[in-house]
Amino acid sequence: MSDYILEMNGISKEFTGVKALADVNFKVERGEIHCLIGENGAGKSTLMKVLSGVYPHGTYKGDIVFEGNVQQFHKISDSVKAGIAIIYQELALFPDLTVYENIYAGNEVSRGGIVDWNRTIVQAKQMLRKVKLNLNPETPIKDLGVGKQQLVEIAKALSKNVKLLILDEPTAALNENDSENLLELLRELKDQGITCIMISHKLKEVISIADKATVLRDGKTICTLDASKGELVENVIIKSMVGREIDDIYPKRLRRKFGDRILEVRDWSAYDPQLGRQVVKKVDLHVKQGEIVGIAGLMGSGRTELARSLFGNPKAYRLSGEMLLRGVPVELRHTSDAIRAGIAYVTEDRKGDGLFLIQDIKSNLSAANLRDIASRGVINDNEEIRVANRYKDSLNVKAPSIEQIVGNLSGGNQQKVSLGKWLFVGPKLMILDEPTRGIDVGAKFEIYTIMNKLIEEGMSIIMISSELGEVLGMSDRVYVMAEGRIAGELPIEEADQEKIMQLATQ
Amino acid sequence: NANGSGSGKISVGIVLPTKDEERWVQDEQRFKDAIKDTKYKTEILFSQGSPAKEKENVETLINKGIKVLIICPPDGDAAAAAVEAAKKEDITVISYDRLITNTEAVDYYVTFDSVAVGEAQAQYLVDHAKGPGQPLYLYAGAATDNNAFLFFEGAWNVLQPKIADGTFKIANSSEAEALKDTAKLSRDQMSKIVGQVTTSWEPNEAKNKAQTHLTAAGADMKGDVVILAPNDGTSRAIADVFATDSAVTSYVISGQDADKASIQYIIDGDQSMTVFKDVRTLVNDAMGMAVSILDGKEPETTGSYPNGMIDVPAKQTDVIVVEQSNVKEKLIDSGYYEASEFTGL
Amino acid sequence: MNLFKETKTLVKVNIREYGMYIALFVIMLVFTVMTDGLFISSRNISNLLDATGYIAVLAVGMTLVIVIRHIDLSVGFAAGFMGAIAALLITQAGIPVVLTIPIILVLGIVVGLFNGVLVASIGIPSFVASLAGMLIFRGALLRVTEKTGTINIKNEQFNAIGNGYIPELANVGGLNLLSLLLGALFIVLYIAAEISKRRNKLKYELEVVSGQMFALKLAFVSAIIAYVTWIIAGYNGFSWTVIIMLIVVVIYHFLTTKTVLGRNIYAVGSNPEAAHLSGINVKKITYIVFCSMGLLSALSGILYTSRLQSATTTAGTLFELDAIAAAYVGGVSAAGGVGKVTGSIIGAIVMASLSSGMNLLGVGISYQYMIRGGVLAAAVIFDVMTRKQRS
Amino acid sequence: MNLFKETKTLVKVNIREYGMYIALFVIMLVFTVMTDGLFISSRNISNLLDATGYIAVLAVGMTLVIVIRHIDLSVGFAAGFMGAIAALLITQAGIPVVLTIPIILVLGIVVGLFNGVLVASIGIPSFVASLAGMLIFRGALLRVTEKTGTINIKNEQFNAIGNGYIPELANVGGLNLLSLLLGALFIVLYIAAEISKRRNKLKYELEVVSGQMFALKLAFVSAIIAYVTWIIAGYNGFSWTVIIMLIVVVIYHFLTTKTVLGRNIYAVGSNPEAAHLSGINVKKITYIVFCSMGLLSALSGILYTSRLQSATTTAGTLFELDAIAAAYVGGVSAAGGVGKVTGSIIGAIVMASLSSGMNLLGVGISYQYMIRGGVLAAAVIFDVMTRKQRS
Ligand SMILES: Nc1ncnc2c1ncn2[C@@H]1O[C@H](COP(=O)(O)OP(=O)(O)OP(=O)(O)O)[C@@H](O)[C@H]1O
Ligand SMILES: Nc1ncnc2c1ncn2[C@@H]1O[C@H](COP(=O)(O)OP(=O)(O)OP(=O)(O)O)[C@@H](O)[C@H]1O
Ligand SMILES: [Mg+2]
Ligand SMILES: [Mg+2]
Repeated sequence: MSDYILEMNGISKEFTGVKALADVNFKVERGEIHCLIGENGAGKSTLMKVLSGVYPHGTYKGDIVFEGNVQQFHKISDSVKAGIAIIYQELALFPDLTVYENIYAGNEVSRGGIVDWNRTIVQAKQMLRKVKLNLNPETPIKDLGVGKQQLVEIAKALSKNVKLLILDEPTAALNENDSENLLELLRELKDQGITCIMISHKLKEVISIADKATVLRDGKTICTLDASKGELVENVIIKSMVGREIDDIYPKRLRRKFGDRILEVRDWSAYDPQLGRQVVKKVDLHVKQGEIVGIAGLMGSGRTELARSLFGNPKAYRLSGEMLLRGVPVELRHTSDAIRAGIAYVTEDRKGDGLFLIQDIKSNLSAANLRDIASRGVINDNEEIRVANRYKDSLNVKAPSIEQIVGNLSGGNQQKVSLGKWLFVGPKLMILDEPTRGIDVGAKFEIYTIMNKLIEEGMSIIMISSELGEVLGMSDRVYVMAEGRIAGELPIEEADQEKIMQLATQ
Repeated sequence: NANGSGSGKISVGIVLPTKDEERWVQDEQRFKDAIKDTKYKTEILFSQGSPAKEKENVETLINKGIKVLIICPPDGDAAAAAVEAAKKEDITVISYDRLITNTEAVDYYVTFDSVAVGEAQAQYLVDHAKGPGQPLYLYAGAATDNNAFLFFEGAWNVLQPKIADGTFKIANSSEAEALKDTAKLSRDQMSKIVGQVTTSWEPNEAKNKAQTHLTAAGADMKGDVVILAPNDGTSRAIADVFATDSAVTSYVISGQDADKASIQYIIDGDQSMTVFKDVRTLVNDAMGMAVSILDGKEPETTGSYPNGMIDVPAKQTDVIVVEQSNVKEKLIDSGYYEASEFTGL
Repeated sequence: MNLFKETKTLVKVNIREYGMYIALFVIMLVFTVMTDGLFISSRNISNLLDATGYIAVLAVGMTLVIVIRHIDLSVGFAAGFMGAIAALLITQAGIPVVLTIPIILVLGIVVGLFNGVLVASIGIPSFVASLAGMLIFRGALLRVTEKTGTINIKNEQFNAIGNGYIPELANVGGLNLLSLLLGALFIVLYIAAEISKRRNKLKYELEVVSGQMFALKLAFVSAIIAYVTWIIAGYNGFSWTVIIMLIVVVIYHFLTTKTVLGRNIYAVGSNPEAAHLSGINVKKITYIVFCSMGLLSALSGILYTSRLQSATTTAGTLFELDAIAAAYVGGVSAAGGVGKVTGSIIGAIVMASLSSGMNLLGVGISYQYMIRGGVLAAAVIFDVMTRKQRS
Repeated sequence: MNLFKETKTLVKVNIREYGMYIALFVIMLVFTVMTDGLFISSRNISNLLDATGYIAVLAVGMTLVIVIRHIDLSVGFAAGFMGAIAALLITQAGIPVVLTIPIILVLGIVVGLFNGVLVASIGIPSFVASLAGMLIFRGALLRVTEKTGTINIKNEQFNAIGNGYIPELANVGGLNLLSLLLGALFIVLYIAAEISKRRNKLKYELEVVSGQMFALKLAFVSAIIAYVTWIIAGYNGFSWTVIIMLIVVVIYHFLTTKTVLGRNIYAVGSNPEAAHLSGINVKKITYIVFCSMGLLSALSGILYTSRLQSATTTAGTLFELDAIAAAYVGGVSAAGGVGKVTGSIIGAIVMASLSSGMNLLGVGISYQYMIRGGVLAAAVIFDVMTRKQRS
C-alpha cells in the first residue's frame, strides 16, 4: 500500500465567473517528485494556492489530507507550520532587503519577538550552502539575477523545516544550465526525504525528473502518469494536456531565402548605470532579411540588455559602437526612434513592462502606433476598432471582444496581444525576448506559426530564448552569448545542444 | 528685514500674530518707524497664527537677551505659556492690542479694546438705521479665532437691544434669531451664531456666504439693509455681492483695520465705514512704555483690565470710526497714509 | 419589459460611472427638499457654479496628474502667487488685461516646467517635490504682497472674468436669450455627435444599445442640458467663469479621449515601463502633464483673483486639497491610469453643492467639515467597492 | 594610512546615512557662526529641542507609515483634537493627569484603528482616507472647542510635560547634575552595547570594522553625547519633552531594527505581495502601523497642548506636513521599505534648527518659507542622487 503524504479530494474553487478547479483529486506519495502539468490556465497554480492557504479554508470546496490528518489552513503560516513550503510562480522576494533578511522574512530567528541577527546570518549561510549558492548573505536581493533569486527562494523554503516543497514553474526564467542545477538540487532533496511537487511547462524536464506527473486540463484532473510504468513520454503527455496530438511542435517553414543585411552592429558595448558595470561587450552581429536569428546563452549573459540597447536604449545604457540599418549608420536615442526605424521589441516580461493590464485589447494593440490611426494628433476611433479586430482575428486572440481588459486574459493570449501590438507598427525587424516563456504547448505552436508567417512576408526576427529546443527548432542561425560577449556564431546546420552549451559556458 | 537683525543684544522683542493679514504688516512698519528714534535695539517676529510658533519666537527673543517683550497673540488664551517663559527671565511683558488672559505673567496692556471695536461697528449700523424692521446681516470672523468672538460680543452688546425692539430683524442666522432676547450671550451661544455666519476671515468664504444668504433672503429681507462685517477684507467681498443684487437698494456695512484697499472702497462709497485703530498711537504707547521700563521708570497707565487672573494695568487708545466724510481728515491729514495712494479723494 | 431590463443591466455595468451622477442628483434633491426649493433656484445654482470655477479648473489638471501616478500639492499657493502677480501687473505695471492673462498663463507653464524638472528629470517623488514647491510659493506670495497687503483691482475687464455674465442680447420672459441659444446649441451638437457615433459603430458591427434605449438616452441628456440652461438663464445667464470652465472641460475631455497625447497619458499612468517600451516618451508626458497643471493653476489664480477683485496674502490656502478631493470624488484612481476629467468636474460640483446647501441650511462650520470629510470617504468607499465587484 | 582609507570607504558606502548628520552639522555650524555663537547656546538648543518634540514624535510614526507605502494626512488635526479632549478631561471632567494620559493614548489607538479599517480592510488609498479623516477631525476639534474657545489648563503636572525639566538634584558649576548623570549613563550604555555587539559578531565570525576604527567611532559618538549633554545641562537640563522624545526614539528604534514586528513592517514596505506570500499578515501590519501612528498623534497632541498650557481651536494645523517633511529630510523613501526613525528625528531637528536659526537672524517670514521649501527639495534631491549612484 502506498504511503500518501498528501491527498486532495474533490477540490473545487471558483473565482467570480470562472470555475478554476472542478472536483480535482490529487495524491502525492511520500518521498517522490511529482510534477503537475497542464496548459495555461488549467488551474495548476490555483490548486497549489489552495493547498498553501493563500486561498483559506472555506473559500474552496473539498478536503486536504496532509500526513493523514484533514487540514484546514486559514492562513499561509498554518501550512508552513504543517511543513508545506511553496515557491510561487511570481517570486516572493523583497528587493530592498538583504539575502539573509529575505530567507527569514516571515520566519524570523527570534526569541520573544526579538530577532537574533547574528544567528540569522550564520543560519542563512548554511542554507545558502545547501542550495550551493556562494554569495555574501548581506547582498541586497535586487543585485542578484533571477537564477540566484530562485535559489534564494529555495533556501527560504528549506529554512522552514519543510516536508513538502512545492515549486511553481521554478525553471521558467532559467536557462538550461541553471535549470539542470536546480533539478539536481531537487534530486538531492529527494534523497534527504523531502517530497516535492513541481509545476512546469518544460516537458523534457518533467520527463527527466518526475516520478509521477498529474495532468490538469480546464480545472479537472485528466490522469496521473507513472514513470516507473513508462507512461512519461512526450507524445502521451502532450496528448493528455491538449487533448490532441501534435506531431511536430516546431512547424516547418516553406521558404528559406535571405536578402540583404537588414541590421548590422559592430563593436557594440553597453554599460548599465544602475548595475554600475558593462553588460554588453564589443558585440558584432548581423541579421539578414527573412532570417530568424536565435540568441542563446546562460541567464545573465546580457541578451536582454543587448536587445534593449539595440531598441533605442530605453534604460539609458551608456554605449559605444556602430549600428547600421540596411547599410546606413543610425543612432537611436529613444525607443520611439527605434520604432520609427522599423524595429520592434517584444519584452520578456509581459505583465511587468509589456502590456497595459488595466486597459482593453484595443488600446493595447494600438498603443505603440497611434500616429497611424490619427490625423493631426486626433485619433480615428473607427480606424482603431478596425485595426484591433483585424489583429484579434488574425492572431486568434481568444476573448469575447476587443473591449476585454487585457489583465483578465490567459498568458498565451496576452502574449498574442503583445505580438499584435508590435505587428501593427509594421516593423522590418522584430526582437522577441523569450517569446514563449510560461506559455503552454498549444499556444507555443501558434506563436511559432505566426513567426513563420512573418518571415514568409519578408520580416526578420531576432529570437532570444533560453529554451535550446526552441532555438534549434526555429532559428536559421544562432549566436551564443556569454558574459556580455558573442561567444560564437553557428549556422543552424552545425548547431546542436552540446555546441551551444559549450560556447555558453566559455 | 527686521531692524536690529544680526545677533547683537536686543532690548525689546516684538511678536506679532501673522503676516497674512495686512493689519499686522502695517504694525510692523509703524514699529520700525518708531524704533528709529530710540537708542534701543528691537526685533520683530511673526507667529503666522500659530501659538506654537509664537512660543518659539518668544524663546528666540529671550535667547537674544530682551528685557521687554511686546506681544500680540493670535490667541489670547494660548499665549500664557509663552509669556510665562518670558516672565521667568524677569522680562517685562506688554500685551499689545490683544490681552493675554488667564495668567499672571502680563505686566501691562496697551489696547484698542477689541470689544469696543465690535461696539463701534454696531453703533455705526445703529446710527444709520432706517428702521423699523430693517434687515440685518451678521458676519463674524473665524470660528477658530478668539478675537472674532470678542468683536462679535461687542457688536451684540449694541445690536441686541435694537433687534429686541424691532429696529433690526436678523436676515441670515436662525441661531441669532433664536437668541435675540438674550442680552449677554454665553460663549456657547455665541459659538452657535458664529459657526453659522463665519467667514473664517476669508474673503472668498465671505463672498460665498453672502451669495447664499441673498439667495435665501426673501424680498422683505432686502431693500435697505445693514451688514455687520467683521473686518475690511471680508467687508469688501460682502459689499461686492450686495452691490450686485438689484433688490438691495442700499446697504450700510461695517469694517475694521483701515486697510488701504478698504479706504479706497470708502472713498468710492462701496464700503460704509471702517474702524481705524491708529497703530501709531498704539505703537508709541507700547514703545514708550518699553523705553520707560528700560530706563528704569514707571510707565504711565490709564486704567486696568481683568484678564481672568489679575487686573492688568493698561493704557487704552480710542478707536476711530472712519467714513467717507472724515476719511481725509483722519487718515491723510494725520499722515497715516499718503494721498497719492488713493484716487478720487 | 425589455427596455426596463436593458436599463437595469446598463446601470449595473456602469454603476461606477453613473454613481457620481446619481450621488450629485441625490444631494441636490435632498438639499432642494430641505430648503423648500431654494437650493435649485436659478440664483443659487448660478452662484454655486461660479464658486466652483477656480477649484474645478484645478481638479481637471489634478486628474491628469493623478492619472500618471503623481500628485501636486503646490497648486494652491502657486495659483495664489500667480493671481497676485496678475494683480501687480494690472495695477502697478499698468499692463492691459489682454496681455496680462497670456503672461500669467505662460508663467504657469514655467512653474509647471519647474515641477516637471524635479519629478521627471531628477526623479524626486512628486509628493515631496510639490510639498517643497508649496512652501516656496507660499513664501513667494507673502513676499510679493507684504509690501502692499491686499491688492485691489479696479479693472472692469479683469473683474468680469470672475463676476461678469455673457451679454443678454434680449430678455425673454425673464430668461437670458443668449444663454438659451447657447444651451440649444449644446443640445444640437450633443445629439449630432451621438448619432454619428452610433452610425459609425453600426458600420463596424460593434455592439450598440437598442434604438429605444438610444432615443431615451438622447432625450434624457438633452432634457438635463435644457433644464440647467433654463435655470441658469433665469438668473443672469452664463457667467464668464462657467463659460471658461466649460471650455476647459471640453478641451480636456477631447484631449484625453480623442488624441494621441491623451492616450499616451493614460498609457503612462497604467504602466510607465510598458509605455516607455512602446515608444512613448514618459518624461515628455510627465512634463506636459505638469505644465498643463501649471497652466491651469495660473488660470485658477486668475479666476480667484478676479472673483475677489483683489489679490490677498492667503490666496490659495488649501486649494490643492479641495482639488484633490474633487478628483477623488469624481472617480480618479490612486493606482494610476483611471479617471475622467468630466468626473472630476462633477466631483468639484458635488463638494460645492455640499457647502452651498449646508450654508443655506445654516449648518455650523464644525459639522460642515465633518460632513464633507464623510462624503469624501463615502465616495471613495463606493468607488473601491464597485471596482472590486466588477473586476 | 590605513585608518584614513577605511574612513573614506565607510563614508562613501554610507554617504546617504551620514549625509543627514553632515547636513545637520553644517546647518548648525553656519548658524552658530552667523549668530556669534548664540545658536549653539545652551538655552537655544534646549528650546529648539523642546519646540521639536511634538513634530518629532509624529515624524517617527509617519516614518513607519511611509515605509509601508502609505501616508497619513489626518495626524495634525487628530493630534489637535485629542489634545483638546485631554484638556477637557482635565479641566472639566476633573480627571487626574495620570488617568487622562492613558485614556488619550488609548483614544489615539482607536483613531488609528479607524484609519486602519479604511485603508487595510476596505482598501481605500491612504491619501484619500486620511484626507477625509483630516476634515473630520478638523470639524471635531472645532466642535469640542467652540463652546469654550481656547481651553486653558492650570494643571501643573500636565503642563510640566511640555514646559518642565527633570529635577536638578544639585547644581555643579552652573550645570544640572542629574542631566549630567543621565548623559554619562547614555555613554556607558552605548559603549557597552557596541562592545557586546562587536563581541557577538566576532563570535559568529562575521565581518567587523577594524579595532582602531571601532575605538574611534566609540570615542566620537561618546564625545557628541557628552557635548550635547553638557550644553543641555547648562540651561535647565533635560526637559520632560526631550526625555519623552528620547524614549519614543529608543523604543521605535529597537522595534524597527530588533524585533520580528519591525522586520515584518519593512518586508511589507519592500514588497507587500511577497510579504503576504511569506506568511506575513499584511493587513495586521497595516493596522499596527496606523494604530502606532494614532498613538503617537495622541502623544503629540498631549505634548502640544501641554506646551501651550491650553488647547486651541486651530491646534494641529499643518502638523502633518511638517512631520512628512521631517521624515523625507530624514531619508525615508516614497517607494516604501526604506527609512529609519533616527533619520526622521534628525530630519525634524534639521527643520527646527532652520526655523530657530532664521528667527535668531531675523530673517523675514516669507524668506523662511522659501528657504524651508528649498532645504526640503535639496534633501530629497541629495537622497535621490546618492541612491542612483550607489545602486
Ligand atoms: N485571482 C483570480 N481571479 C480570477 N480568476 C483567476 C484568479 N487566479 C486565477 N484565475 C483563473 O483561474 C484559472 C486557473 O489559473 P491558474 O493560475 O491556476 O492557471 P495555471 O494552470 O497556473 O496557468 P499557468 O500555466 O499560466 O501558470 C485561469 O482561468 C485564471 O484566469
Ligand atoms: N533587475 C536586476 N537587478 C540586478 N541585476 C540584474 C537585473 N536584471 C538583470 N541583471 C543582471 O544583468 C546581467 C544581464 O542580465 P540579462 O537579463 O540581460 O540576461 P539575459 O541573458 O537576458 O538573461 P535572461 O534569460 O534572464 O533574460 C546579469 O548579470 C543579471 O544578473
Ligand atoms: Mg500558474
Ligand atoms: Mg533576458
